[in-house]
Amino acid sequence: MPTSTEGTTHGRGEADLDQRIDLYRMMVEARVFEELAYRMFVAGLVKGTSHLAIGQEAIAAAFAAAMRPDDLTFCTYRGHNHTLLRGAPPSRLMAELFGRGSGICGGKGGSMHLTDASAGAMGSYAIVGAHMPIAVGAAWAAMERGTGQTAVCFFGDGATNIGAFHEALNMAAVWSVPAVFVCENNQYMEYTPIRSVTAVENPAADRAQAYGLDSVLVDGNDADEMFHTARSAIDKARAGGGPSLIEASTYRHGGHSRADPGTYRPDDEVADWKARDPIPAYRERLLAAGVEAQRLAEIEAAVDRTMHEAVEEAKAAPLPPTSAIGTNLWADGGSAWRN
Amino acid sequence: MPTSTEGTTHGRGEADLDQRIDLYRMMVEARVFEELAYRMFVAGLVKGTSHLAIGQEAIAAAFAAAMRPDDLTFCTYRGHNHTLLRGAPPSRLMAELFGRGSGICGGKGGSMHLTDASAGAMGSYAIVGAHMPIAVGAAWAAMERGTGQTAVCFFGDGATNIGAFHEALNMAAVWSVPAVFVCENNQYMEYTPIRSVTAVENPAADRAQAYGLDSVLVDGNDADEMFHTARSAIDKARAGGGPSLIEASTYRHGGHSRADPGTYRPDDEVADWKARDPIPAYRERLLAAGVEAQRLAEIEAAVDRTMHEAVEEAKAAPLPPTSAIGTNLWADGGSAWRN
Amino acid sequence: MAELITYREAVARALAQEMERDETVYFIGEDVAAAGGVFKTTTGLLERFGPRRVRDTPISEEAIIGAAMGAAMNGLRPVAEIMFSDFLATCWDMIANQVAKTRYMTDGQVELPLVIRTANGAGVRFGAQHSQSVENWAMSVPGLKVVAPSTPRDVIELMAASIRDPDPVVFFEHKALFPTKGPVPDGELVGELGKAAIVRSGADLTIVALAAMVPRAVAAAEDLARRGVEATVVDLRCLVPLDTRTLLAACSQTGRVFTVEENPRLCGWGAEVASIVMEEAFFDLDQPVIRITTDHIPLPSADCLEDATIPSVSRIVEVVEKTLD
Amino acid sequence: MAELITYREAVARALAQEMERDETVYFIGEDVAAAGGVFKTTTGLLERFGPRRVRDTPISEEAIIGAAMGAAMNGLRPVAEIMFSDFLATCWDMIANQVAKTRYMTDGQVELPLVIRTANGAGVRFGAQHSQSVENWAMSVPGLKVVAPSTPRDVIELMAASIRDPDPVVFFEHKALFPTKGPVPDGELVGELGKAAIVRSGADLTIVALAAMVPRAVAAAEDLARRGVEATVVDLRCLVPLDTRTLLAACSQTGRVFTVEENPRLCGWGAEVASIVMEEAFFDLDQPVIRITTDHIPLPSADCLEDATIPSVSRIVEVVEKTLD
Ligand SMILES: Cc1ncc(C[n+]2csc(CCOP(=O)(O)OP(=O)(O)O)c2C)c(N)n1
Ligand SMILES: Cc1ncc(C[n+]2csc(CCOP(=O)(O)OP(=O)(O)O)c2C)c(N)n1
Ligand SMILES: [Mg+2]
Ligand SMILES: [Mg+2]
Repeated sequence: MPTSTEGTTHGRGEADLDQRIDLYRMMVEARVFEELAYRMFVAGLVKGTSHLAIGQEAIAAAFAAAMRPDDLTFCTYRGHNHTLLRGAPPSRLMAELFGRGSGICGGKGGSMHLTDASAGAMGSYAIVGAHMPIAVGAAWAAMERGTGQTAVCFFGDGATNIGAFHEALNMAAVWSVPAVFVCENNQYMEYTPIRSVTAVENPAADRAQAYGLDSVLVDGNDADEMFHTARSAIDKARAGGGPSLIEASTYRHGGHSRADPGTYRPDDEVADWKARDPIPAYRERLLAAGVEAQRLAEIEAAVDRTMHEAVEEAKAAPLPPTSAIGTNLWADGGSAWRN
Repeated sequence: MPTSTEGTTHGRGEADLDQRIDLYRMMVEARVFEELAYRMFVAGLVKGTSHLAIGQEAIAAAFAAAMRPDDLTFCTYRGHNHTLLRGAPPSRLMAELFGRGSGICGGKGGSMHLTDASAGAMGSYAIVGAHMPIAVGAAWAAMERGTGQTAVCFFGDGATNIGAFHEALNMAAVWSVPAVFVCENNQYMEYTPIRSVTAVENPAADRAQAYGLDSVLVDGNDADEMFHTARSAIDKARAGGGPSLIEASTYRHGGHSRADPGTYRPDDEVADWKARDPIPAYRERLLAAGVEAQRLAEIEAAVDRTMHEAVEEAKAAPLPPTSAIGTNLWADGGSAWRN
Repeated sequence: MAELITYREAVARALAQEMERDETVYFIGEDVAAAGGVFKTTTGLLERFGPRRVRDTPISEEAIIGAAMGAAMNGLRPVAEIMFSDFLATCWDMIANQVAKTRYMTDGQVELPLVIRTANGAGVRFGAQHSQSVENWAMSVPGLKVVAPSTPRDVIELMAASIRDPDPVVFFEHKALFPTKGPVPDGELVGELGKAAIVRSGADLTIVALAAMVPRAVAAAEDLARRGVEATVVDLRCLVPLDTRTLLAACSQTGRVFTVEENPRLCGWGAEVASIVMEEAFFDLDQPVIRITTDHIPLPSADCLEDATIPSVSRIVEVVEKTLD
Repeated sequence: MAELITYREAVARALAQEMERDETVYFIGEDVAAAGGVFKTTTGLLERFGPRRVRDTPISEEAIIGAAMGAAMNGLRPVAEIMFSDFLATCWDMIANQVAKTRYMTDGQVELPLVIRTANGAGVRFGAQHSQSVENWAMSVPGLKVVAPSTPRDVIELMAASIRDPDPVVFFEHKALFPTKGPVPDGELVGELGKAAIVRSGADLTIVALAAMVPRAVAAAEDLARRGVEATVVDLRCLVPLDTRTLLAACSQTGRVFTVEENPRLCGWGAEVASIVMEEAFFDLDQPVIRITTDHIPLPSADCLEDATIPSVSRIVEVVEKTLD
């Protein structure tokens, strides 16, 4: 794996610069969407709970950029950014958080269960680790059907201690399925530091060998490094080279969920990580690479506009009809359990 | 870990020779008991199923010899030998296989659920991997209560691919509990070679690092090596050195269970392993070490007598009364779910 | 013409019929391929359909169900075997929280055409962790269809229907029935989920049964007939969807209803059936619905204890007769 | 004197009372120590009893229950928290196959004094995987005692009884009740498992409820009273052991019985209760037992949908009134 991303991004030429600008745009989209989601939460418009990934955008953006439209994403309750960046319409995502009928899941899923199958976003799973074996299956089907798809599965550091992680990685390796497993190591479970409950220092990378996989540890806040890592793992999977397990170190700027002020984290730790915010750092890098400030400012303005419009649309969206309760349990559209 | 056992047994002096003779006796006890169990099966006296460990006796004998009376054993449905060698009365074990009222579990457990808590044999568990977290808990309680006990947990190669294995080893390591995990790698699950479904060559040893543990791979058919390995792991645990994960390579001479002729195994593989039968090899070694053939012959005869008597006792034992159905679900001795 | 085959053979025949018809049907499980299954229910499938479509898995129940679910999302129609139904507990999250809920949570975006096959029930002295009847676990979770056939023909017809069904089905095969034989016509067989069978008609009372309890209910009915009491026997076959039409009609006609359940007593399928029948046919009943069940205990392994725990023909007859005088 | 405390505070008080009394009581779970629990139900316990007796675990539900079981075998009385009851599915094998069956399988050799605490139920818009009421899962497994309190006082009294009980108890705390307040006397409080409470007495009908459905049943009863209909409300409090004496007496007196259940409809605790009541009080009933339940679907997350899915006060009143005219 690359340690210096400059090395890899140079020599990729102009096209790459456009790609990198696109990466920047995606990170900004995720950031603005989640900042708005948070404000809507405080305003009481988002129901239930919500888990923000502010600070972790480089990972979602890099993979979304590296994936093919028909590739499949599996993520967790902390999945706004993954679902959005695969192409789910922001207004319908926001509407889902609001519990509106126009929500991406008709209001039945909520913040923890965002799914847009048409965009390859195959679901946010709210039970830790459960989606990992599911991603194995999706990749297995791609392999058997020869579709050339890959499945990318995002999970947290805490998920590395649950049984499903172990079962999924072993099966993925034995069957050599085209899957990429990405541990977004943001250093904490809900409120507990991952170090305090894990037998190894790097919860995913230090376990790769247990599945015959390479140990891959990357800076999850460096969009270039993430993109390169993502692309090589996806290319490898698509080429029949089997699964990869990637550990990307990152940090969530806020608490675990809306309920959590995150006070259990040392101030200086938070400050250090905020200083390593992936977005401003990348902006600097692009400017250094010769991108005009003007161009970035336009992108930021456009994203801001889109996302604010999305919020307004969501606000205007109707509630789901009560009749929706009984729909879409079964393929026949209903939910009857008797005749 | 020792590679040459002579090196370790020499210099331990006479006491060691007695210990080794005792090891031999225990292996013979397990072998004779299981050979009789098999015959009783064919005779229709053993009900349900039974999983023999003929060929794997060195592991059970070595650990039973190395354990303290108050140490706790957790094993699988393939647990006749572990339960017997911890000190469970053979007649009541056989009676349990026969489904008799005098059975060690009153006939409620059967071959797959042999338990003799008074001997520290805390159960044979019939769901793969489930007993591993339970062993962690028993060891944790020993640590918290300062009893100096250790918990020894035996499991098969196939169990290394189930989630409970992963969760148990991580927690055991993080909490540094006095537990020893022993993988009896007999090369097969039920009928499937472990290699064909596992991402690493040594299903347990190659995963030790994922839990920050040393990789320990030993010859499970060498009673001296097993004993030394067992003793050091148990001593380490008792001294507060935390858990160990040991992979002992071995082989079952027969099929997985009474239903299985074992035809899926290449004849020469079976022949090779039978040539490495732990018992005759150890007998030779003892003779070479100067033990008189006479002494071993007496031991063999005595064991044979005891086990045949056990069978006769079990045959004579009464069936459990039907009323037993309703007893011992609850601590009050009954099974009422209503008033 | 119809030939006699075993319930065991019917499983392999059903899978072969569907795998032959539809190349997206894949089959995975522990020891199912090379070994043909520990109950020998899938013998010959590997030879016929090859190692890609018939695949041995590690002992990883969560991964087995997860793999089936993910594959169902992406164009396959997987059949996954969980060797013993007791082990459904080791992957219950995948079944009850993931498989069952995903179509609903996504408001219909994700289709999950998959079948989970498992060997259910007692009678073989395997003890408490290998003998449970847990069809009520599946029945209690919205989003799962639940099938439990009692004859070789139903095994084929309902397995075919389950594999073709666009929704997830948990298919309970009964261990004790594997060696039993029944007539099966030649050619492709496809049944329909959610249709109970009237196995026997009698005017005096109705016995509602499932899987291995069906032959016992029939034997009890024949015994009762010799004593001049005529019983209707209903084989539910599916718990979800539940054929309440057939059930209620059969119960109203006789006014005396008994369930015969292998599951432990509390919250079994019989509790649901009894509640429905009493709520919807209350004024047609001459007496309360009486549930004949396994005691509410784990299953003991000793043969004499196991036999005394599960509803037997004689116990069914006794309970029925007690209510008659 | 009695003070008003929340259901949430009652949990910590109950645990503190028992940990103070018995040093073999240990408490483990995810984020329970330093963070005081994600529902803040265990705040202060770490400070008071230290990091050995109050311990944060990895996200390893099987290991959490397994550790509690093994510790219970070896001299501790562990209390293990499973954060949301939905996650019981991730360790269902440990609960249903190991914890529940071991004493019986060993014919009483192994005692398992342990408590599994979990946050159950809906009302907080967490969606299908964080809102289930699964007390019926536990009720259907022989070998588990099942408790689900509805008031702060019951939380303390029944938690103390559960911790002192020599058998495994699954203790369901209801998420929606955490902020609710109730009077609690000073001093040590210990209740008794298996005793239902008559929360309200009325001659016209009986409503049987559990946990968060109890206040709704009471509210419905008060509403009905304003319309001249007097209802008895039974709070079951424990599903195992089940206080059938109190239940049957309360049902026979009025002859009109309704259950109010948060669990999805099929095979809920109400199906068992309805079956028992109809079987044993059949001729005292003026009408069938009517079950008012959550629909048989996964729970939708949108607030308006969730509210319309779970039995509401108005729905209870409606259903009752329909049967009266
Ligand atoms: C099986 C399971 N156990 C516990 C939880 C509760 N829970 C939700 S998120 C979380 C922390 C997960 O931490 P991590 O995997 O690092 O992901 P992050 O939230 O940091 O993105 C926990 C314990 C759950 N959802 N599922
Ligand atoms: C969770 C679970 N899955 C499947 C089984 C069925 N089963 C019983 S033994 C066995 C093979 C276990 O192999 P291994 O762990 O190597 O132990 P061995 O039998 O070789 O001693 C299987 C699959 C089970 N008992 N539990
Ligand atoms: Mg994390
Ligand atoms: Mg093996």
